[in-house]
Amino acid sequence: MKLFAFLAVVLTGAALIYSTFDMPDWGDTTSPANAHVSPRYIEQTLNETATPNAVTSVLADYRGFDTLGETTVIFTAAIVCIMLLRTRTDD
Amino acid sequence: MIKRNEDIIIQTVTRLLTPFVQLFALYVIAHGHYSPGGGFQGGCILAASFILMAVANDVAFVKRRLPERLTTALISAGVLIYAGIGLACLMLGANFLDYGILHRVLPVDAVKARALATLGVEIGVGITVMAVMVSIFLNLLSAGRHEEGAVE
Amino acid sequence: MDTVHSIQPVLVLATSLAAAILIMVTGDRNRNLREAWTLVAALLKFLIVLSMVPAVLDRTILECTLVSIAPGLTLQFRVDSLGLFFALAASFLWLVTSFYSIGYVRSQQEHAQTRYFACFAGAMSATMGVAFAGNLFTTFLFYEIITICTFPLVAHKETADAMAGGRRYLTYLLGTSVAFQLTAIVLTYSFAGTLEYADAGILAGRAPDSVLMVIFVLFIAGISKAAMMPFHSWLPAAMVAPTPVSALLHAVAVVKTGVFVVLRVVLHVFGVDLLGDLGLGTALVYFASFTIITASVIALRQDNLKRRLAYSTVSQLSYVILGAALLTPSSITGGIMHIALHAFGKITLFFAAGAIYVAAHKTEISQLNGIGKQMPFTMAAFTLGSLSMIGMPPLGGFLSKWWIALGAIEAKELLILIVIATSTILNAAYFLPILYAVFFKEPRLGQHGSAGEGIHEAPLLMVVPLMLTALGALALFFAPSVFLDLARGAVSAVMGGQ
Amino acid sequence: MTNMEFIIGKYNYWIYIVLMMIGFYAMIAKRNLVKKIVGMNIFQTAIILFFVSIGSKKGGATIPIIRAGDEAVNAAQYINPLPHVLMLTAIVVMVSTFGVAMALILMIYRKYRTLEEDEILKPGAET
Amino acid sequence: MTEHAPVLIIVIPLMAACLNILLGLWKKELSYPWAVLVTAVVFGLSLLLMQTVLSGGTVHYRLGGWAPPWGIEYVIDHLNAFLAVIVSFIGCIVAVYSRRSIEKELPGKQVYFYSIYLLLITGLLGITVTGDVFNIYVFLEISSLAGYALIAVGDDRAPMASFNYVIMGTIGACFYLLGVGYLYMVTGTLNMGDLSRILPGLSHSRVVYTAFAFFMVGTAIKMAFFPLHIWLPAAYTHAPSAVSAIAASTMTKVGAYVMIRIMYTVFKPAFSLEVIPMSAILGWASAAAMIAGSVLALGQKDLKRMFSFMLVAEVGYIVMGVSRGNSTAFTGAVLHILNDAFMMACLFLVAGAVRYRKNARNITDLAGLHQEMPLTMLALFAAALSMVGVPPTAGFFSKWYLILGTIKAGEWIFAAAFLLSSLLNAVMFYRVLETVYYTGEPTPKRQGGSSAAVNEVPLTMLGPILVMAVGVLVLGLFSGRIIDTVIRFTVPEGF
Repeated sequence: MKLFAFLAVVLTGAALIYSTFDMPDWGDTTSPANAHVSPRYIEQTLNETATPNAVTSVLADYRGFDTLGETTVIFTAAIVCIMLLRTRTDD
Repeated sequence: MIKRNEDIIIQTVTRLLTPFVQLFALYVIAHGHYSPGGGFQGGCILAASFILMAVANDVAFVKRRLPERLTTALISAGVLIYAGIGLACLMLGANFLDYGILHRVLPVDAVKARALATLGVEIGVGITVMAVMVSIFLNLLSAGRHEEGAVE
Repeated sequence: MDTVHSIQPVLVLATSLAAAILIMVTGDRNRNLREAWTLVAALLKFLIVLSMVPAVLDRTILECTLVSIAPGLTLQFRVDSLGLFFALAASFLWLVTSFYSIGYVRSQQEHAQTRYFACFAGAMSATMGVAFAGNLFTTFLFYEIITICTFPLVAHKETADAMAGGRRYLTYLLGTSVAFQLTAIVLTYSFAGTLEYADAGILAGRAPDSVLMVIFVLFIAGISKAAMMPFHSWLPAAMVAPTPVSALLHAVAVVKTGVFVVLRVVLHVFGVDLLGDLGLGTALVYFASFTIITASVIALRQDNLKRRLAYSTVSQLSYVILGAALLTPSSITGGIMHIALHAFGKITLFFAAGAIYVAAHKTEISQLNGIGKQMPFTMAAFTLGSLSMIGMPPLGGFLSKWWIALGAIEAKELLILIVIATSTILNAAYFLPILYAVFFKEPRLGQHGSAGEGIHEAPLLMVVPLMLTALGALALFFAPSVFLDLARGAVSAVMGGQ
Repeated sequence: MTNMEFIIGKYNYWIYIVLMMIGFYAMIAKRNLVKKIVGMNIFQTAIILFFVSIGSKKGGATIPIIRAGDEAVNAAQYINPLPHVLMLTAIVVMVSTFGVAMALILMIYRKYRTLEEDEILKPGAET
Repeated sequence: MTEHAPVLIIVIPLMAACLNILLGLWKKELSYPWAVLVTAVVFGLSLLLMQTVLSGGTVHYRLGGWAPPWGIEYVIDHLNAFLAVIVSFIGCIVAVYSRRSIEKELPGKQVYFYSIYLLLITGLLGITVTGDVFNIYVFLEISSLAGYALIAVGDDRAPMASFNYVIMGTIGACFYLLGVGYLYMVTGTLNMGDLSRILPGLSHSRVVYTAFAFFMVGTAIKMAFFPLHIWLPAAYTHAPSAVSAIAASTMTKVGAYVMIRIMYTVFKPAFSLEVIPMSAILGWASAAAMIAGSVLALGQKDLKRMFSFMLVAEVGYIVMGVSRGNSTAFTGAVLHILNDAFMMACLFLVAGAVRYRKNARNITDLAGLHQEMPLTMLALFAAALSMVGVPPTAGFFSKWYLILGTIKAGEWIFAAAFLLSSLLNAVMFYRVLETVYYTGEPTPKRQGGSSAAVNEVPLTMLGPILVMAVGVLVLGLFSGRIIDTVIRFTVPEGF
């Protein structure tokens, strides 16, 4: 088991390091991640959502459905905990 | 986990602290538009205040203020608020979660309507997160028995 | 040769399918009604099949496409001479067997009779399906259904060895068909692009020779119902079944389905010319001859009557394949004819074996001394049957052997003549002793009380059918008319009229 | 560019890779259920670090909250908000998974009175 | 309403789950009819969606009205709609089934059970309809969390099985998330369409390779693809019967769907099959899965455990078909997703029925059950025939296409693997059916006996079982039509 785990870890790590060589440097302003989609959020958030905080506007508006899903996730977690742990079934 | 030792200092400090914690939590929820914050952060802080109560006093103390049925109801209420706002947009003829359309029912223009709806959503999220955190904490703490004492 | 759309084939299937359902519905509550269903269905089926004869005789083909499930996979019936030939023999013998098995089952107080008759009808329905199938998919479908329907019949007794026999039965038939036949069909489709039978064959020039050989071998190995060695051992094992089952299913339905499908493959999938070019025919010829001889030799050593009959079936089946594999008109005619002629002969023998078992509870040949005196009719029929097996004129069996021999000469395969001669001698060697013992040996005393006490003919419901089939075997020699015409029709269709 | 610069320029990745491997190993190799959970958290934290570091921008970029009344917002002045949003979601998922896992651990403890995988599987391991 | 169907099939079960909690605070008994009602409505909506797709082609739905790639977009083509219909149908049927078995296995927890059940449906449907890679992750987690919980409430071993599932599932989800991150880093977008537009230009970036690898491993874990299936047998064996049925028949299929999407929509066949030799890798792995799954299943005594191992083999079938890279095999794979959903549901429902009535889990306990539960055993028989691949049951036709596809690809060895695994299935089911029909107390000699001791499961359980069994038989005859109307359009271009 330990050996298997070690191999899996080494393999994954190798893949990660191998891929890192093609990654943009840290804080690269012009990397695709920062250049393609996100600028609109920053530049338009005031005009489109009247919300200066771009994180909030993206969270609740642009990608609001993700947030709904994420609320559902935590809702699920709560119900799961109740179902799994509640020993008293009255009420 | 929790011993029943009445430590007067801790309990007093907690009692003094709790309102401010909760006030700050509400601020974080409400002010998410203009500063870091929002439903999750605020909700967690709010939950923290209750958890603080539970730690300082005992589970019953919290359950007196936040009955289990209420927690359970709040958990789903928050999600319902969120989805409800989305559904309202759908009813008004726009796509799901397309807040802009809400300006028909709100006394503001489409863009401001988005901001307001965002606030509403954050509140819903806040409620759910708070209730969930408290509920999970209490359940884990007392292994689902919602009484004192460690796991049997 | 024109094609007519007709639902008769569907009706043929429907009759016995309906019978199966009605039988299950009726159940044990009203046994006479239940048996009535069987008989009515059998009669109806036979009549419908008969009604198709004239049309088919003047070269029309009755077609009926039920559903087209997916490209290549259509459920389609196509009644040509060959199919009708098989259907005619099978449906007539079912009619006879129905009477017989009613008598047998009732006198034996068999359990689970409802299941028995229902499965019987289901198997017959599926057999008709194979007979009328218009493409390989339909054939495969009903081929499998036969296997599944007959399993409960083979394992009917539910004793340990019955289950063992059934297990081997299922393993061989299902295993080989899924492993080899299905592969062969898939390959055929992926190369020929169709699965429909055609008189000229569908594979000619569609694939490299090596692949064609592979496909052919897969087919021959996959159709283990034909009981070619080494895939024969399920047949003796299946003899644990009640005798009527052995009679119908292992002299007619199942095994004949096997050889019938082989004929289909040889004539309508590959086509005579293609096989000739590939030289696969010759290979198959020697393969079949091997089975013929070996099986006969093994049959010599069997003391259990039914097992001996089983091995004789194994060897006789290969006659059909032999006839087809010689690829000459008369040999193919002989092969096809052998389906019917052997069926009549062999079913008589099985009936007789069953009658002996019912009347005297004897299964071993060594116990049969002198029984001819107590059961004259049965034994007379038995004699006719075995003579026909040996191929002695004036009995049906002679005809097919004659034609196959002719074919062998046409094909310049003189070795085959020797094979036929040897096997005839062997047949004689394992049948005549029985007859001798039965009629001329004195019964061993003390083995069954004093001689002949308490042994008399089996119930009428059993004796009449076996007389009937025996006479049939006799009659077919003098008047093979319908069958012969159908066989000739089939041959001329594939050989291009002669 | 020289190796040194290369390594420095990507040091955020190196850190997250190391963290992730630690967590991953703990998840698979540790036999104690709680340690597995701890490994799980490290693992997920590493991913969060990775995502957030994608969105960072050098050169005085600040949190993506538009200062009041500056027109013509320049995206280069603000950090990329999207990864942060995604990670808010991921954090919540992480918390939920953690909660569920903890609940399971409690159930297991109730049944077996231990959290060592070997001891749990000892009485009649899965056949 | 029609144009909102895509989002409604997600939101309705979601809100229904919340309302169910509130209902539960008031009246516990309501939760079962509520769940059935909601799943039925969802099924209707997904049919509507399918209808829209068939008539009008691909449906796009912008959540929040934001244009992609800035907002989240739902893109429903034939494949999504197909999956959605399958998932919602099975969900509805199993919901009907679950009543008695849950009453028996989880007394007093129905309210929470049905909420989580609805959330599971929500998650699965959410995965099937969305067109945004991160959104998939979110709903993947919803369904996984629900799955963990539903499995954990099974028998005594369930919590441990579920815990292992949590660990494996989290690794899978995290790998998937990492893949998303890598793609986002080099493309800057999360929208599938946008990604598929940008990626071909990057087909030589190591980051993209690694991302692809992570996606594959992640989905492979989620769909229990050999050799990453280790969590599955224990989990599905110890889960409650209804849960095993829904999970076995839908969750793995949705995983397969995600794999298809990643391989052929986000990345193009040109990349997945040519730049990376995925065809060979997945092909051999699937062959191993088929054989290993069937062989391992041979050795099992526990009925559900045996079925679980067969499921592993079936997943191998699907991946094999997906990765052959020709339309025939792909058609077979998609068809098999449907057929296998029905077969597995049928098998596990039967297992659940046996457990409900006889409190039995082992194959030997089935002895002679054909007298007591004739219809249930007939259903088992039908499913068995289909698993073996005997025409005209559904299983035959998908196998037909799969085998044809492997031959078309010239890979005889894989075709052989199919046949071998079919034979092993035959052996296995022969064992089971022989126990059912030929052992135990012999059929009573007295006339009219065999129909005396019939003691079937309640109608709410028997109905679903029969629906599935009939489905297995009928789908076969309609597979041609299904292929022509739906599956034909799911084949990715470039095949």
